[in-house]
Amino acid sequence: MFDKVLIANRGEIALRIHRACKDMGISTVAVHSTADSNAMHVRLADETVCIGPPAAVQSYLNAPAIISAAIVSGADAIHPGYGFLSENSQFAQMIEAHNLAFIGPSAEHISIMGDKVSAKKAVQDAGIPVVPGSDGAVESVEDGLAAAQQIGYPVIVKASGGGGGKGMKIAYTAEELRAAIPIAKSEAAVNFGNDVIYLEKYLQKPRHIEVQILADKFGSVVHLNERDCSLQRKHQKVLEEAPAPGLSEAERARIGKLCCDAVAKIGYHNAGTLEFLYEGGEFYFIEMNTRIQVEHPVTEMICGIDLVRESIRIAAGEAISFKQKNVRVNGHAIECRICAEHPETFVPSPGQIKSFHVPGGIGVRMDSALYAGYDVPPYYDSLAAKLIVHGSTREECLSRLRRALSELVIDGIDTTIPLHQALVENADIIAGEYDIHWLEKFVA
Amino acid sequence: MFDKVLIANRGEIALRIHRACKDMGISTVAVHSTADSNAMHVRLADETVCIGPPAAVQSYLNAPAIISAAIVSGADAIHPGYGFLSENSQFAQMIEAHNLAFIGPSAEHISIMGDKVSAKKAVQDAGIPVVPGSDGAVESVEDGLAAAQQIGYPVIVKASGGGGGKGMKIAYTAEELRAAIPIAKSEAAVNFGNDVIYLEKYLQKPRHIEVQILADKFGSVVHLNERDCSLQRKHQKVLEEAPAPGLSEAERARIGKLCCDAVAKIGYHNAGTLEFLYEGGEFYFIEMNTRIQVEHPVTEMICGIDLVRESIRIAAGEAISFKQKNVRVNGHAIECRICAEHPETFVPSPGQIKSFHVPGGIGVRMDSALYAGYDVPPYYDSLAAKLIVHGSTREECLSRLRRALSELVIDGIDTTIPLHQALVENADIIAGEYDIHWLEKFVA
Amino acid sequence: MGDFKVDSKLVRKLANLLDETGLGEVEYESNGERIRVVRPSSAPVRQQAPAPEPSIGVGGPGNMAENIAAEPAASDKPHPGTLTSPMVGTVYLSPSPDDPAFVTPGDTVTAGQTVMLVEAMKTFNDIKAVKAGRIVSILVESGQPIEYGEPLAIIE
Amino acid sequence: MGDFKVDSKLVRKLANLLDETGLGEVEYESNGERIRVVRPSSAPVRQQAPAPEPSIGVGGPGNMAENIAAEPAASDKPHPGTLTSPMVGTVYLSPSPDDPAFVTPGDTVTAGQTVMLVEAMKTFNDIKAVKAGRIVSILVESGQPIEYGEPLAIIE
Repeated sequence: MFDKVLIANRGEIALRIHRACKDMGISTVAVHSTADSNAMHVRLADETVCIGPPAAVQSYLNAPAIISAAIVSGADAIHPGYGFLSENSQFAQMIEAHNLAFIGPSAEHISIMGDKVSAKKAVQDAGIPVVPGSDGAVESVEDGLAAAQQIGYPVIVKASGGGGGKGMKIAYTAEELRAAIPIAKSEAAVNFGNDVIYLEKYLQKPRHIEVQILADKFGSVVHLNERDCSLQRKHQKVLEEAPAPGLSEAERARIGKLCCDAVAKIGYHNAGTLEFLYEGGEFYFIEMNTRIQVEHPVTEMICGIDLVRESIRIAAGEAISFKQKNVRVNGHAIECRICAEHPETFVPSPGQIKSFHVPGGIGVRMDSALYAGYDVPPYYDSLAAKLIVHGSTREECLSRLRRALSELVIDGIDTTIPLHQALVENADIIAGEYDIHWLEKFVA
Repeated sequence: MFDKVLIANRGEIALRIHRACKDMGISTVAVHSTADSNAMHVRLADETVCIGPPAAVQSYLNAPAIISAAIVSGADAIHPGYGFLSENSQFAQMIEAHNLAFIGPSAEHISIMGDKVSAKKAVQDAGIPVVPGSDGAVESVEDGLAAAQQIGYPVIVKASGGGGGKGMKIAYTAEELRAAIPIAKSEAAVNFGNDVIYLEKYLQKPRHIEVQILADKFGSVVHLNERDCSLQRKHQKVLEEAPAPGLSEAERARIGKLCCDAVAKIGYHNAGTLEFLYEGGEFYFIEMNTRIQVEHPVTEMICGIDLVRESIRIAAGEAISFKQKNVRVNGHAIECRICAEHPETFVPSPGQIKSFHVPGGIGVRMDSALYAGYDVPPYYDSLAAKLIVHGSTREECLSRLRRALSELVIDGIDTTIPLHQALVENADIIAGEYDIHWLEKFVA
Repeated sequence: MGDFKVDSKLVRKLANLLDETGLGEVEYESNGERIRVVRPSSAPVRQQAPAPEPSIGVGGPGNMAENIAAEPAASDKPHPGTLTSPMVGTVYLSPSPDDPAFVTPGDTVTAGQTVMLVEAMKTFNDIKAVKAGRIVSILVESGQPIEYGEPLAIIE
Repeated sequence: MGDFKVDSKLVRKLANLLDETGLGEVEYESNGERIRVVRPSSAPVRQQAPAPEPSIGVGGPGNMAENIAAEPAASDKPHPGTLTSPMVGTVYLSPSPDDPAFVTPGDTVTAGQTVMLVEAMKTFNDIKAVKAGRIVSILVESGQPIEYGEPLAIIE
């Protein structure tokens, strides 16, 4: 096992990693920008190294500075957390080149999964379902009709050179597709200087469901069931839960098994998440995250397994501490991401925390690097606290979450607490009936 | 199920009950003395009723005032917590007489278990082992020697009229007993005006081990394993853990089964705890507590069961929500009782909390009614916070506890945090090797 | 204290000295005269809003944030003639619904005269005027639940 | 209190004594005269000790309580001629262990003159004087790990 781990991150995830290390008896080195000298994980770490000025590009994204800090502090390993350099394969490579351990997968796997095309190909070859589409470019209306016949309606016409939703056309019938293809081609030509188009199945009201896996260097792979992260605003997850409402035991077991088999085939190791869109009983792969995720605690709460500890163990060359058959889902868990933002306008709200009171008691967990008197700096992302609540049933979990939100106090800055208070009282949320578009409409 | 529960207590247990009620969707009524108008559970409760001045005898021990408050607020049931009126059978009786539900056992069972002699007889008749002793008074030296032969040395000679350790003599051999009996008789006569003496087995280094049970009104009884509460100072528990270190699976199963059978035979219902001294592989009954206990969270953490919820369910006439076979022990839990006392002199330290920061993250639970700015009143007991930590092993639990204690801040008053910090670093505690006398020596 | 002269200038001077030096208290004795000035430790903002009256059934807002924000206003001193409830229960202003009230504002009462009843645990308890005086106002309604210490009436 | 004279200088003197000694209260009585000055308990004692210099390897105390209690002292303004490290690494005062130091206190340097090296990721980076002046002091030792922004030398 490592003696000393350098935490190459900030905020709540840096504290999360610090806590996991201390719980395992490992010393910690906190690296930080000048803006984070008083951050909680810096205060608590065994050693601290200032690596640069506030701008992330000169500090938390400054790979040479972080590796120098690891060398001068004598750390064995570097945990990248999420964001920043966590999915940068060169960073992983540099770390290995300096005979340090990177707490994550191999640089090669980061690289494969970092590219949408290679990721999709890799998992598809390993048996994971992806969104069905035309096999490459659609040359003509007849080509398109034939492909759509195979895929099943509705379909979406996309421009190869496009992005950001531009030039997309949805067709529910052959008639509509016949009309859409010529228009899409000319729009693509005008907008992207390239008239190549292709077809994909159009998912109308999918849910975002993701499967947590752990894989060690001995070829053992386990899945820890799924999370539903459909509640998103501008592609940012807001509230996550596990198990996913409305997923049957059979579906849960099937996708879990598929993911384990694929990950084993790919030869991936460490923690990872396969993200899917889920509609009509089918899963469609979106991407694989090759790092610990913000929402990992909901899985920890229902499985009773410390994911950060396991990721450190795996990186240190140890086996996963349990078998698939020992993974039992117990109850239900929900995480609220509480951001330093206005709850309606979502304008970021850095500033000093005047008072901070966290909810307590049974089934309540708070992952937050805030404390009374702390200044939330304006330079980084706005995630201020994760309130994670567990209950024996989803209903109890929601009641407990309402209760916990009523106990929580973060004064001095705007936060999204009122948004979460509204969500837990909403009939659709209570019923578990929402898709990836629900929240955008709710906050509109 | 009840619609509205009145909480007839204060401090952390009042908040614990409030939280359980809110988690179940039940409204709460907080009754409080004038000294507790700003208490956290009063601030959070749906309704509040001031029932008297600071002195407990006029407020929290004032049964008529509490019942009046239940009537005027329209509560269905009263939860007594621990201490105060929780083991007062007349209070339970008055509540029933006013057509309210008492969240606890029947007045009859409170009464039986409230008297040491009737309690011992009741459980012994139901098959629970008690400390062996002479069958009644020892008239002569010969009587005593014969009894001791049966009991086994060492034995302790006690005065029937005595108490508080006075007039007790320990004899390790027949020789010593021969000398002790006449002296004990004359001392008893002089001290208590009554020379009746009796013998009991003398336990030298016992551990305090207690078994948590739940029994519903349909005759179902389950045990939730044991807690080790040997670390006591002046008969006050200081740190408790579950499972008890050094107890084998077989012993655990045996005593659990014995307790369930006895409780079923006695016809007891609701939550209860059978307390034992444990030495040389044998359990000896001390007393039964007919209420929720301060240390109940360690059991909740290893079993994943909400004991307060179950006690409310049982009182409302529902069945226990699980079966014995569903009770699985997962990992290890430790509770630190943090008191508003000087950590060395144990002088109480009421006063204003200047800053309050609770530890967070995985496996950490805080049950405390403190908040920054709160004034700890001087009128009641000094328990300020319970820090409960869970880990997958006892070792991990201790590491996590060290980490959590390093994150905890309670400023403005003296607390026993430094005592707990010393305990978790102590070799005997780390080894799990301690008995009921250990802490008295440690703090001496 | 006929000729007790307070030297305001001296008090101001000492107050300024406290400010200047950051001290909390100065006590000075000289020739049998003594002065002591103290700056309150937390310098509370003077609370102008009247204290809300306690009332059963309204309940706490059930929210720590609101509560912490709305730190209870420093209660104005209660009127010296306030009669408060010695117990939790239900207050009645007359012996029975058909009877007239024991007292109405403007009435003169003698010490020990019953002015209301409080029912607690099915017994009716007389609430008596602690001193003679005139009923200025009745602060509760008949049949209303009341808590310990709740103001019932003002007698001058 | 017509002729009550307060000795402001005495109050100030005692206030300074409280500061200096860290006491909370002084009471003094002499020839029927008495003075008592008290510092409020929560008033921060003016921090006289210099801010501790950051240093790699010393690390945080690993304890929120100590940290919150020991709120970082308002750092004295750094000397305007302080040369700070532009990167994390290991500092060297000479080109190699056998060579003499680039500079020693008392030396005069020109702007752009190399005064030390910082090794980071196996490359050696020149640390140059940003302006001409005299080396007042060298604040680090050769071979010492340094963090970003750590003071290296003072040039006047």
